[in-house]
Amino acid sequence: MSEDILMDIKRDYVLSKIRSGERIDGRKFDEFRPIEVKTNIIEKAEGSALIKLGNTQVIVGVKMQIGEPFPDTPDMGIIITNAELVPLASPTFEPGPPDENSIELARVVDRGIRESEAIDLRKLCIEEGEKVWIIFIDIHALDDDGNLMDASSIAAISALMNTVVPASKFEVGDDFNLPVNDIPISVTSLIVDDKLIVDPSRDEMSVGNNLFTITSNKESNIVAMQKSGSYLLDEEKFYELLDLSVSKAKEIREILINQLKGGENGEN
Amino acid sequence: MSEDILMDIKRDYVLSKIRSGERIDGRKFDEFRPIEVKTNIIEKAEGSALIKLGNTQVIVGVKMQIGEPFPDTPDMGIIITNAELVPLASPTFEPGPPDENSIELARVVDRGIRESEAIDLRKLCIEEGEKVWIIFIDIHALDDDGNLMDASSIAAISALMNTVVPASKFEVGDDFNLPVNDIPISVTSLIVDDKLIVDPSRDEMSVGNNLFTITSNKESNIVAMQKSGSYLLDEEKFYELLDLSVSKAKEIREILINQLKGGENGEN
Amino acid sequence: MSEDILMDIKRDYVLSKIRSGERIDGRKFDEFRPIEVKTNIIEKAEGSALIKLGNTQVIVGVKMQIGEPFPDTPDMGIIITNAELVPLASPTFEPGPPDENSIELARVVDRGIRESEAIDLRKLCIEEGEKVWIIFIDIHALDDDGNLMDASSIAAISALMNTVVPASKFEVGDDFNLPVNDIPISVTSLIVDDKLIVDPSRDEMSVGNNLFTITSNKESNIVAMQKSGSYLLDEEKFYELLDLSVSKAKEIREILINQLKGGENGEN
Amino acid sequence: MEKPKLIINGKRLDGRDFEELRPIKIQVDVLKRADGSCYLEMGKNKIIAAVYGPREVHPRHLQDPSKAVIRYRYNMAPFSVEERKKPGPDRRSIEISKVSREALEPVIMKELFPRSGIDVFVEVLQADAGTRTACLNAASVALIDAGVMMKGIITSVAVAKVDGHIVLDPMKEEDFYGEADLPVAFLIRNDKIESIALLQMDGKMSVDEVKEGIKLAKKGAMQIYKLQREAIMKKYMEDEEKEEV
Amino acid sequence: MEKPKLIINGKRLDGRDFEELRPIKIQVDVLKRADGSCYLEMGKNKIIAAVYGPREVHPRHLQDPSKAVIRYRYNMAPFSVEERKKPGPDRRSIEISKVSREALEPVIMKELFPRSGIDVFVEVLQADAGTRTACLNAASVALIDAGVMMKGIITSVAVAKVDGHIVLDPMKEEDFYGEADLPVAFLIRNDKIESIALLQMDGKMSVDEVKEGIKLAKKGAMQIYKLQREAIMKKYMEDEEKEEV
Amino acid sequence: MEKPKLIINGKRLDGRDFEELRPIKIQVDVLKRADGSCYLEMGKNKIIAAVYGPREVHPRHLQDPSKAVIRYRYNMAPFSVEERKKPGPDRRSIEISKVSREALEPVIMKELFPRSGIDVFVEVLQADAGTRTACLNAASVALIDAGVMMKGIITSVAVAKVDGHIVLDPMKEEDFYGEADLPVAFLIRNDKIESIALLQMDGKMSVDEVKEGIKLAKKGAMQIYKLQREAIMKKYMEDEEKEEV
Repeated sequence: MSEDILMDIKRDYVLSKIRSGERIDGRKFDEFRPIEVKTNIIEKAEGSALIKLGNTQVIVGVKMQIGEPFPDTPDMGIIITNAELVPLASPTFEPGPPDENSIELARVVDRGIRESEAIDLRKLCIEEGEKVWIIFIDIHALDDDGNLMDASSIAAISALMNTVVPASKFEVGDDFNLPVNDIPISVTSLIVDDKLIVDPSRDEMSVGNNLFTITSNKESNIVAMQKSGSYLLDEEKFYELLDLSVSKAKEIREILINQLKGGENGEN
Repeated sequence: MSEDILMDIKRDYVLSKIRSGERIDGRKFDEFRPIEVKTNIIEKAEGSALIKLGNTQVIVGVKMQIGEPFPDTPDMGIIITNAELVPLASPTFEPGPPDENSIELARVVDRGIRESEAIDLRKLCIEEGEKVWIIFIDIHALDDDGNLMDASSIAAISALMNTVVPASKFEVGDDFNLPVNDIPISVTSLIVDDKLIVDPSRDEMSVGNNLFTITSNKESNIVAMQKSGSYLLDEEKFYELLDLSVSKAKEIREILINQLKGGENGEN
Repeated sequence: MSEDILMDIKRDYVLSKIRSGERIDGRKFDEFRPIEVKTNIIEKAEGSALIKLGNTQVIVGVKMQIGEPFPDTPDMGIIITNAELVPLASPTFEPGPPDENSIELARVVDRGIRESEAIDLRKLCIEEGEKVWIIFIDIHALDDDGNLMDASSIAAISALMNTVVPASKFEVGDDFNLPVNDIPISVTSLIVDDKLIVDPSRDEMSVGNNLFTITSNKESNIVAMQKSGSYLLDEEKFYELLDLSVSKAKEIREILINQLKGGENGEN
Repeated sequence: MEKPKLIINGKRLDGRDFEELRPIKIQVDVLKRADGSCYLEMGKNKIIAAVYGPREVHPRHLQDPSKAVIRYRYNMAPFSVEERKKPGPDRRSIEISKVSREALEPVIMKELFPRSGIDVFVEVLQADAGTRTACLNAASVALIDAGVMMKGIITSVAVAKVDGHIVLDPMKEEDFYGEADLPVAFLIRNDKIESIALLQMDGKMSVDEVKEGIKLAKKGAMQIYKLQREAIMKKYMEDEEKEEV
Repeated sequence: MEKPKLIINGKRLDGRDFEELRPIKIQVDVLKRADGSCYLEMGKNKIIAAVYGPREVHPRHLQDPSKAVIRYRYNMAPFSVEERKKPGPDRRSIEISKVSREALEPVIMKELFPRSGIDVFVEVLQADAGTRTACLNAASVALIDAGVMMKGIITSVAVAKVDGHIVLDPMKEEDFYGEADLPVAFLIRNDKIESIALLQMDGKMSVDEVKEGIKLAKKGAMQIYKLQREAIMKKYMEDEEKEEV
Repeated sequence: MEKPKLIINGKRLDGRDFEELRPIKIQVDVLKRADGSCYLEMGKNKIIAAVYGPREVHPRHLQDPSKAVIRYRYNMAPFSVEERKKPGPDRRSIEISKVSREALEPVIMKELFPRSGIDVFVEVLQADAGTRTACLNAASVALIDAGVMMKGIITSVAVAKVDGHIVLDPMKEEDFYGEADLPVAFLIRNDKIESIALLQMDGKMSVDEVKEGIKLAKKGAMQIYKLQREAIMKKYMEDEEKEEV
């Protein structure tokens, strides 16, 4: 009971702040939390990245295996994206098979990578119709302080950009860097009344789950969108979201590229 | 609570009617509800049929795939029958894996088809020991107003009789009609005191689940039987059931053949 | 409620006995219940044994199949050990997939057999990297009157010692006896205060689940150990357990060898 | 698999214009046991939707003391697609069920039915691109048939980018080979589109193309909305006639 | 696989006459933990049955305030058949469990034990055709051993049509190659068969052959019934003796 | 696979002495949402542990009116091992979770928190032999970070028999090719090892070698214990500093 009351107070506080044009952590409405990316932290994975988006932490590991292609794309590699919302990451996550939230998370991240054609899947064909590379992208949430979606997207593409295809281990040629052609960036906003709040924190989400994710590629084309949450969205507000998301994505892509350049020199 | 009382009243009404020799919908004890069959309603399936048995509706789709034969029958095709009691079809069905009722339904329908040797499985061998046709018979309940068993049996054999084996698609010869040699018909009766009520409706089943299914083939041989429900059955009553079921099956088989002939001219 | 009180009374009785140096069934602290083994009781299995350890009964069946070896041991057969704590065996067992207790049971029995190298797995290679024998050891509890662990271990090795590899049936040569080189014996003790009680009965386990299993081979080497239960164990007490378990294992091994010799003449 | 040309002489492979819907057929009240139901065809898609409730929720700890709990189950029959689908929910169905439920939840007047449950079950009997939108259209009609109070009607349609053109209501080939797919659902009230209830997209489109797509979807939705209304009216009139007799 | 001749010189492959049962062995009270138990062999079938209850039912919402809830679990040990069976229930076991439970439910005096549960667990240690009938015979004895009040005893046996003949208690080859299999269970009260508690059939038989089969099954059931009684009496007498000592 | 020589010139493959631990790194309070947390590296093992609770237990029938219910979940990330691991618990993780929980249960003062639950979740981000011991070390620190009252601290390490030698804290090659592996956990109170909380072993060792192993493990545990303490102290001092500001 007292917990419910606390929740109510928190929600009222967040709401009143937003209505007066402020966020509880002092950010501007269109401001992301600080982003910190570390790559190659899991030596046993072919690629990996740990991202901190404020206090939200996600780790993504990429494993490469050889398998059969799908019959309708015999000359293309395969991407399999999976997300585990392990109970370590939040008091509300329960052990068990993936629920609708982790499935949605994995599928939206997957679509961003797939539809931006970030990975050149044709270069992952070893023998047409017989053998192709399978990319397992495993999203592992560590600390859910809000906006796991964008954190996971950034971690996934960062891990992919640092993935080495272990061809020599499987005796199918020399190792090579996974061919990554694009950096899709998802931008998730919380809709509160008629306000758009990017990169919502967990506390901010106490006002509701009205989320919208728009992923765009380096040419500012939209590659994936997802309305998530039980709410109705005004058409004009959606157009605002489109413009906002594309411009924020550009900014985040710059930050990410800079971080990854910095990271090349060492683990940290 | 009030629902329970309603159920009690309904049960008493059904019972008193039956005891006075009548059924609540005016049918005779040995009278089926009207049967209406539409075939080939699912173009993507190799065969399909929608049946209405009164208000009960079931759709059956047949899909054909190529696979390995069982080691002990290397020259025979394979029948796999599955029933989904999806929650759309009844307020009492729950989402989830098949329960004992849907398993029993699928297995009794399967036995009727299998034991009557309705399908000439030897003609479904492509390469002995290597490749045979697998027939997937998927029973999909749409509206359970009682006696899903007989509705499913009729839908299954109707779909099979209209199945075209897609040999050309799999590049193993020309398409051909699935070789169907028999029309097994199941007749399910409700046992109420010493009365036998064929094709019970859902309302009639409020008096209990004392069901018995007897499936016979075109030569009036018995090919499958199933006592279903927690009750004791008198031996003489069982013999009555045998005769009743065989004679009703003949009648239903005629109706079905006529309907399917009519249906050949078009979808409806 | 009254059941809880009964349990309390039983526990107090067991405890007071043990504290005065006695056991409720009159055994000495280091005394096993009578062991009775029957082998080859399941003709359809390649090997089998039913053990009675007091009132505890376990049956183990061994089935042999041909399959692919693990990539890292291409010239070795495979052992797969599984335990089913079926609800028939105890009022506390529930139907369903294996829980942590049956998994622990299977894994500790498996380790005893595997680590003692009781089975010469290299002799179970049919074709390196392609075909090896897989040994399925299925532990089926029948009556859990305490210490299923040791009963299962004894039943498993007894069944293996009587297993005939059905090579002729699979057309890979002549049948031969499974090559068994050792007889690992597990000894499970209940720790009560500072006392060690071997082969605890179910009633004795009412004082708690503080168990320790030590498995040793014919050369009195330790091959597997498992602390099981929520308790803290004194280091010196552990050393006592080591010595006790090794000496009891020798004794049980002798009994078992004698029983199996006797059993060679017939089923009983 | 070579990508075929999808637009030939300004027409789509099935002869449609860019802004043309596939043929739609809607029938209300097709099931006896359900409280509301609808059968809907949209091109080769064949959909059946049932609504149960408001009814009691079991077990009790799933009840919400302040409003009805909505469930939405999108399910494909094993025979609905080219290659037989294993029965039971897969990851795709679970995601579709989630976003569809979230489209209906803000429209259903849940507060009127505290502690109760409203279940929407939709079966895809045959699938040919756009099933999630066709299902929502059927579900929406079934909800009205069940007498569930709503703030309006949900109408859903997809647009796609195909060989560089924005087209309405893509069928299978366009979905598979096209550049982008954008399913959207609208809340319509007083014959007017009020807001967006579902929106997803995958593929590649410029911001302007997305905006163009939404405008086109609105046109399509208004046509579908008329058919939904007609189907409901037809049933209502039949009921009236029966009562008069 | 060529079908072998199953009847040679008027005898069956294992030397039995048409109306002859396989050897049967019944032992009562073979388990300590269970409230009642029975070990039964019927030919090569080896069955063990345990009964627990009447006992409390958890969780509580599964209780029935007016009578005991009966569970019946038929389970095959992985090593009970030629090719190792994956542990856990398959579709066949689930169906057998259902019809077996439905055979026992009307015989157990459930009304005497409201809110409680009676669990019948049967393990097939070795299978050789007719396991469901052997299991019911064992279960029935275990129920009596547990002191569960019943209206009579359930006795079960199958008949088969084999090379044109109706035979009693088919073994594996007859089950596999025969024309039909008809397992049936009877309620026996006061040494008389009263009614049918289970009946299934698959294969091909004329109506008259079915009737002939039932008559034959009744003969077989009466013999099994005697052995069930004997086994129970034997245990009862042993208990008496012990008490006298 | 040929077994390689594991001891060369009295040194182990990674250059360690027999009684030398791998490098250890411990960080406390690394997660915001959890009540307590710890990140730990032990050689190439990378572990993160979180503690939630004492908190309410759902559903209610899982509560214990006399004490807290402890859960322990050991889980490996799919990318933590050479070949991708399928997500979800396997038999090995279930056994490790059980013995680890049983190591902590007698140490946590459960009686102080009746009806509540204390959850310990440990994720293996990278595995390289000895994960269960590394996880327990991390879990123990996370419990202290969460302020859960304990009778002492749990410290865990494995010893192994490798090419005839008893060595401390085996890494992957030693675990795979060595003769025996003996993970053990101790309760340490007042800077003294008090008792054994976890002990497992597989392989082949004489009784004397086991005893030698335990002594060696104790030495290793005392070193790890110091690092655990340091990490906790460091965090405590940082908190103090913050408060002073």
